[in-house]
Amino acid sequence: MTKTTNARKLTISKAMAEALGEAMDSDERVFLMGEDIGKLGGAFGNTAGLYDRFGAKRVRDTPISETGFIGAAVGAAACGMRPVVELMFVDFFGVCMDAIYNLAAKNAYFSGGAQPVPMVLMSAIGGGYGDAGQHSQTLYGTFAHLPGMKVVAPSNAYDAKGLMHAAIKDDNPVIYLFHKALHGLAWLGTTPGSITHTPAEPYEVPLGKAAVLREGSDVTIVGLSWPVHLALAAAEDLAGQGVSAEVIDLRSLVPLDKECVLNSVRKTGRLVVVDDDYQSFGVTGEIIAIAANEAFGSLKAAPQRVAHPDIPVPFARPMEQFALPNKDKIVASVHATL
Amino acid sequence: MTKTTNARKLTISKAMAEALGEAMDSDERVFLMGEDIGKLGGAFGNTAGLYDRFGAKRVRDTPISETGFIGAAVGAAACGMRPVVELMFVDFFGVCMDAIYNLAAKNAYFSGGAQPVPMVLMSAIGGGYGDAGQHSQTLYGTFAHLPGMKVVAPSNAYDAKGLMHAAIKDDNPVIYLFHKALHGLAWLGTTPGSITHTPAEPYEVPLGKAAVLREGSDVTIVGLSWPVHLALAAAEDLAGQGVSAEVIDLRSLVPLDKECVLNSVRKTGRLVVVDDDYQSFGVTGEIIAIAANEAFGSLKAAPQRVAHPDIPVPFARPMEQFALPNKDKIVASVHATL
Amino acid sequence: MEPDASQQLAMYKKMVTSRQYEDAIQGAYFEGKLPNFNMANGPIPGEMHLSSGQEPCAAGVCAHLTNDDYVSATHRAHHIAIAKGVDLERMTAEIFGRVSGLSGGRGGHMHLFDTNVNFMSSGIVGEGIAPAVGAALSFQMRGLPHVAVAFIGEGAANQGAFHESLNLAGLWKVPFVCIIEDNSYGISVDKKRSTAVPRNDVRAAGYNMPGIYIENNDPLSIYAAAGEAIDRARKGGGPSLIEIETFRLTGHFTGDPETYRPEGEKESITKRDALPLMRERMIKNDVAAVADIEAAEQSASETVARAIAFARAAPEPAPEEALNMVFV
Amino acid sequence: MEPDASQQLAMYKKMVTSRQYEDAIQGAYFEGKLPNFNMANGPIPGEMHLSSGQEPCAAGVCAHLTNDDYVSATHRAHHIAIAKGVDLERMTAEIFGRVSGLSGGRGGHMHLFDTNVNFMSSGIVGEGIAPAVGAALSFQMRGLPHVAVAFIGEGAANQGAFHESLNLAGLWKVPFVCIIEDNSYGISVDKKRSTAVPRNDVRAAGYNMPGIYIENNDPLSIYAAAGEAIDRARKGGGPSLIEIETFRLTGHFTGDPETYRPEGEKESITKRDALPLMRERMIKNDVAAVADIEAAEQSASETVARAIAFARAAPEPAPEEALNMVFV
Ligand SMILES: Cc1ncc(C[n+]2csc(CCOP(=O)(O)OP(=O)(O)O)c2C)c(N)n1
Ligand SMILES: Cc1ncc(C[n+]2csc(CCOP(=O)(O)OP(=O)(O)O)c2C)c(N)n1
Ligand SMILES: [Mg+2]
Ligand SMILES: [Mg+2]
Repeated sequence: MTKTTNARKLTISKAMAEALGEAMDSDERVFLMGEDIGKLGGAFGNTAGLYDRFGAKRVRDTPISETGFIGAAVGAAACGMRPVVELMFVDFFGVCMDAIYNLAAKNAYFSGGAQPVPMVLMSAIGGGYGDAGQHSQTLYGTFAHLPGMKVVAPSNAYDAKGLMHAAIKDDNPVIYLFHKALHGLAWLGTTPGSITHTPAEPYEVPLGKAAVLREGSDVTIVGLSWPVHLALAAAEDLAGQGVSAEVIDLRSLVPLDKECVLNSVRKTGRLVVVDDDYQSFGVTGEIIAIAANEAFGSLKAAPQRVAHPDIPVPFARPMEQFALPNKDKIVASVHATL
Repeated sequence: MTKTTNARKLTISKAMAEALGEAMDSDERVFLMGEDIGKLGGAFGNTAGLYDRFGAKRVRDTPISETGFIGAAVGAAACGMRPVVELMFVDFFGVCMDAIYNLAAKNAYFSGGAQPVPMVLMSAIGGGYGDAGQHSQTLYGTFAHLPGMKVVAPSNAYDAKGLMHAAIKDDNPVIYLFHKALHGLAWLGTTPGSITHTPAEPYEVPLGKAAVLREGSDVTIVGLSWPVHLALAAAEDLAGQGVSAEVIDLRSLVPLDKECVLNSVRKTGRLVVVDDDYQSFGVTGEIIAIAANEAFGSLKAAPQRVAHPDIPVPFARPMEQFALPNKDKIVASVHATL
Repeated sequence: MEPDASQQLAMYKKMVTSRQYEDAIQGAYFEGKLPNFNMANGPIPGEMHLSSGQEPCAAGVCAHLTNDDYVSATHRAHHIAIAKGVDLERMTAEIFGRVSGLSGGRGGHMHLFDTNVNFMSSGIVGEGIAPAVGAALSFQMRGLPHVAVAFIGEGAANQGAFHESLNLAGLWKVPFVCIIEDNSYGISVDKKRSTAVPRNDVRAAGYNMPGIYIENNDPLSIYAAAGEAIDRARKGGGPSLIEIETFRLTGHFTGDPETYRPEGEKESITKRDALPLMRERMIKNDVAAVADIEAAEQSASETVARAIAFARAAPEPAPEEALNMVFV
Repeated sequence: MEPDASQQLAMYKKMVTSRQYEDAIQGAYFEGKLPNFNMANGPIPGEMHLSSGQEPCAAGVCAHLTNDDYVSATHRAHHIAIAKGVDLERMTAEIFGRVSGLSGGRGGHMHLFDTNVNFMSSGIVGEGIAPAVGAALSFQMRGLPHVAVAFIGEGAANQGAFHESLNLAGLWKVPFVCIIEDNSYGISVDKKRSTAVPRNDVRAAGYNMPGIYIENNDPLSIYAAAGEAIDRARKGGGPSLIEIETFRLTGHFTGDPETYRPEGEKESITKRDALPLMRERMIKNDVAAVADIEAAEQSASETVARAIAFARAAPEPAPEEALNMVFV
């Protein structure tokens, strides 16, 4: 991540739209489908301006038929196109999961590699603004668990643009998850750290390479998407307490940059995993298991995790805030490793 | 598990049908829906004989409309019924996951407990007989990750019957997963250990209590469903090599009997988790993370796992067998902990 | 089936309560959210979908329902909840995320459940249809004379769940009615760009049930058509599909700038607002005296004010309460 | 649109190849699985769904397609694959799980992909419809004169995916044809107990497309109706839905005891088998000489024998090959 200070700062939303526009400019096969992505520019602004630039044929509003249009994307991809589709909220995956995990994700395998499925499915994740249990989930663990799709979740605009380009270029289906708390829309509020310098030219951030956002020697804090900003804030607090925390942004779950995590754990001997997904059978378990299995000898203390408890995302503010990961929980978890 | 030797041995399939029949006899509110569960008795025999006994109204064949009939079960449950529905293969969850995870699993929460959803969703899991990537998955990790449903997977007929009774009595949605390799149908072949003594009377096996199938002192092997039979076979081999393995059958993932696992790990200091689901972000990771987090001081070696690799289930026999967990992989993993 | 004078006044009262309620919620919703609109702030966080303009659909249909009849509603549920008789104080407390809310604040505006009147709503488009069919099935199996009604938007008629549920209903001939509130938009996408046919009533033929289209958002025609369909369902005559032309007088969500609307549309649909039209007609046709109408309006605003006051006075839930009721 | 003599013979040849193929596969499938039928054993493990009886649907439709046209098929795909021109040797090797199979043995009988002829199949009911609509969309967007055809069973017409896909096709007027092979069963459940209406062609009206029902499994009527629909689609006239009455002469899967069939049904549908009927008719109407027919039959059995021999001779894949092609 090259981040110069005085520069072209974009929100993730704008960075995504920019990448989409560039990709459509340079490759006729790229087109977009989704609900309200046309005139409206997408519920989250990801296609803002693209309808006017590329027209209704390449920026297609769809009916509320997720199985239909995601399945259609697979067929279009099989016939030479490179569709990017938007599933408005990831919480809606339940109405179209077959088209995602059994169709898009497996056709390459079922065809012995003869029929790749170059498509991107972008979707909004996360809560924190009171949208309750069917509009606030992250669910990336669910996609990452099932084979055949890459799963990325950028934490800032620079990555968002570069990962989008890489996702579109990839010949495999990529689930691209953008977090509402980072998206840069006024009506959602935005974590300032997500608004970063973003070059005006197309570039790629490779899928499957984690980033060390902050170096440290006492403990490794691992996360992706919104939680890495909480981890950075916690690291700042910890520094004041004399604890040196290394913060890793996984950037993608599939492929997973195991080596980056293991190298850090081998150095620090302590691990805290932070997640905004449900705790059990998900991301935190996997990262801890990898560390326990492959860096057992380096671990100086029990690895800890901070994740959403195994409850639906509650609506009322006190309950939702109680459930979300936050800086203090991370700091406390780090202390538990010391 | 009371298992006497000379006794009423049933297959899991027969044990399920028996439990369903008993439940329907004693509770008018219990009724069944699913594809081919009527005259045919279910693709896997789980409703054999029930159509003749209870008629087409209480043993309802459905169209191939999983979202429709699972959603309908939720509404029926809200209006005083206790439906048991069959999703023929768990692999089909993608066409109806919204009705499962966003509707059935969350209505109790969304109603503050006022509208429980007493329903059972039974579904076939597992491969090993060449049915390929859309008919051989287990996917229990996916259900267990998402809040609001209990998830059980019996390894033998005794448990199958008792867990079915407990599931039907439970006021929450229960995902009841039966493994094809254990089911006792001639056309699928059956692991003999799954055919056990099964009392002729109704009884319950509580949801959320693991079973120690074999006591041991050197290593803990944890699994559920079909893999526990592999674990038992491995333990037998290991005994011949002077290694004493404890084998735990989780029986349910939600609720999860953490204490049973932790007690064993605290005793043996070594852990191998065996699973027939995809490896990453699933069951093996969770169990290892729990042990690493809560029994760190007791662990003498890196915990190991044996699971399905992160690939679709391949069709051809050599490739499918390569991917499946087996006794030798477990033995090797145990050796890696010694 | 014509509503008599008292029924018309009762419908009008439901409608006016609903409209005043939406206005009050809108006011409360914007508290703390302006000048820079941020959904996370104020006494009511999250999205808010108001039903202003669509009241006739709810009032005309629910006039035929008892507490035992089952209703599933959508993300845009307030008018339906009010017409169905959901406890307005607890519903409002829920929308404000308070402990006395219907679910103690766990669900919020998109997840309203009142088991006393067999009402549910949800935030996933099309998700409520199958549960209503299942409720109808349970009535049929138990020989009860109740019916189940699913309210959806015209956008939801393109979801697979719609198709599967209507086929089940038609196949099993359960006492079920599907009401499509055709406000011509799914968020920003108008029906022409989402639906292959101009009217969804034609789809009923694919499910072996009558399909009716009602133009003009007219409470009396809605009352009549729904009455017939519900009656038929109650008597074992099977399900029906009714699509109603209605108007969403506000944005998809509160705060929606509605830039996608064609010029003049807002004005033209506002002129067709059923509330003043019904009021006028009742007066003109001597269905109700002005005094009665004003009394109804007065009572509506008291009801609404009480509900809002109840919600505001209710305490917030304890944070750890979040952990309860995942399982019962 | 009448098929001329050579077209009829060509169709017959496809049909007879398909039938002989299914017979050969059935023979191979039972190897090692008897006397106690166990799916895991033998040279072809897993489920097997044969298409015997349904050949006219595939032959009549695919007669109008080129390699560029896209076809998606179901779990019961062999007749369609053969009619579409899928490489039969590699397909058979796939079914036997061999390294020279279409996917190197990864997919098996339910997952047949031949990109040379734009063919796919899948094991989830209704899953192939949307991809065909998407293929059609890509043809439309790129101005290509190709069409996409989804074959499904009558049982699949009750899946949500059917509804969503057909609405998309009708809305976007893409060059798409949906063929429903109505063999009157979804496994053991007959159409009367799964579908609210007797015929799915009536559902086309809900998607703004023509709906055609063809009785009697007749190759010539299928050829004619499909020809018209495909032609219209190719010329930009939009999609169509065609349902065909056909007969599944075997079990749902090979080994199915078919206890759910009413008495006498098997005999009566066997009498209506299109293969001998077409043969007779061609002879009676002087469409083809007996010698030509016999030559076609002979050539069919050679083709089938070659395919089976190719598969048996092909090596099994290396176990670790399982790890490749998850990502490309
Ligand atoms: C399955 C699903 N897809 C998309 C959405 C996002 N969404 C919420 S409301 C809505 C529009 C619904 O339109 P309609 O059914 O006509 O109801 P209306 O909003 O007009 O009342 C959409 C697309 C959703 N909640 N669920
Ligand atoms: C979504 C889904 N549900 C259920 C099944 C199991 N299943 C496989 S084939 C079949 C019957 C299909 O009937 P139909 O569509 O009429 O096709 P046919 O078998 O008659 O060719 C069923 C229920 C499945 N594969 N996918
Ligand atoms: Mg609408
Ligand atoms: Mg059929």
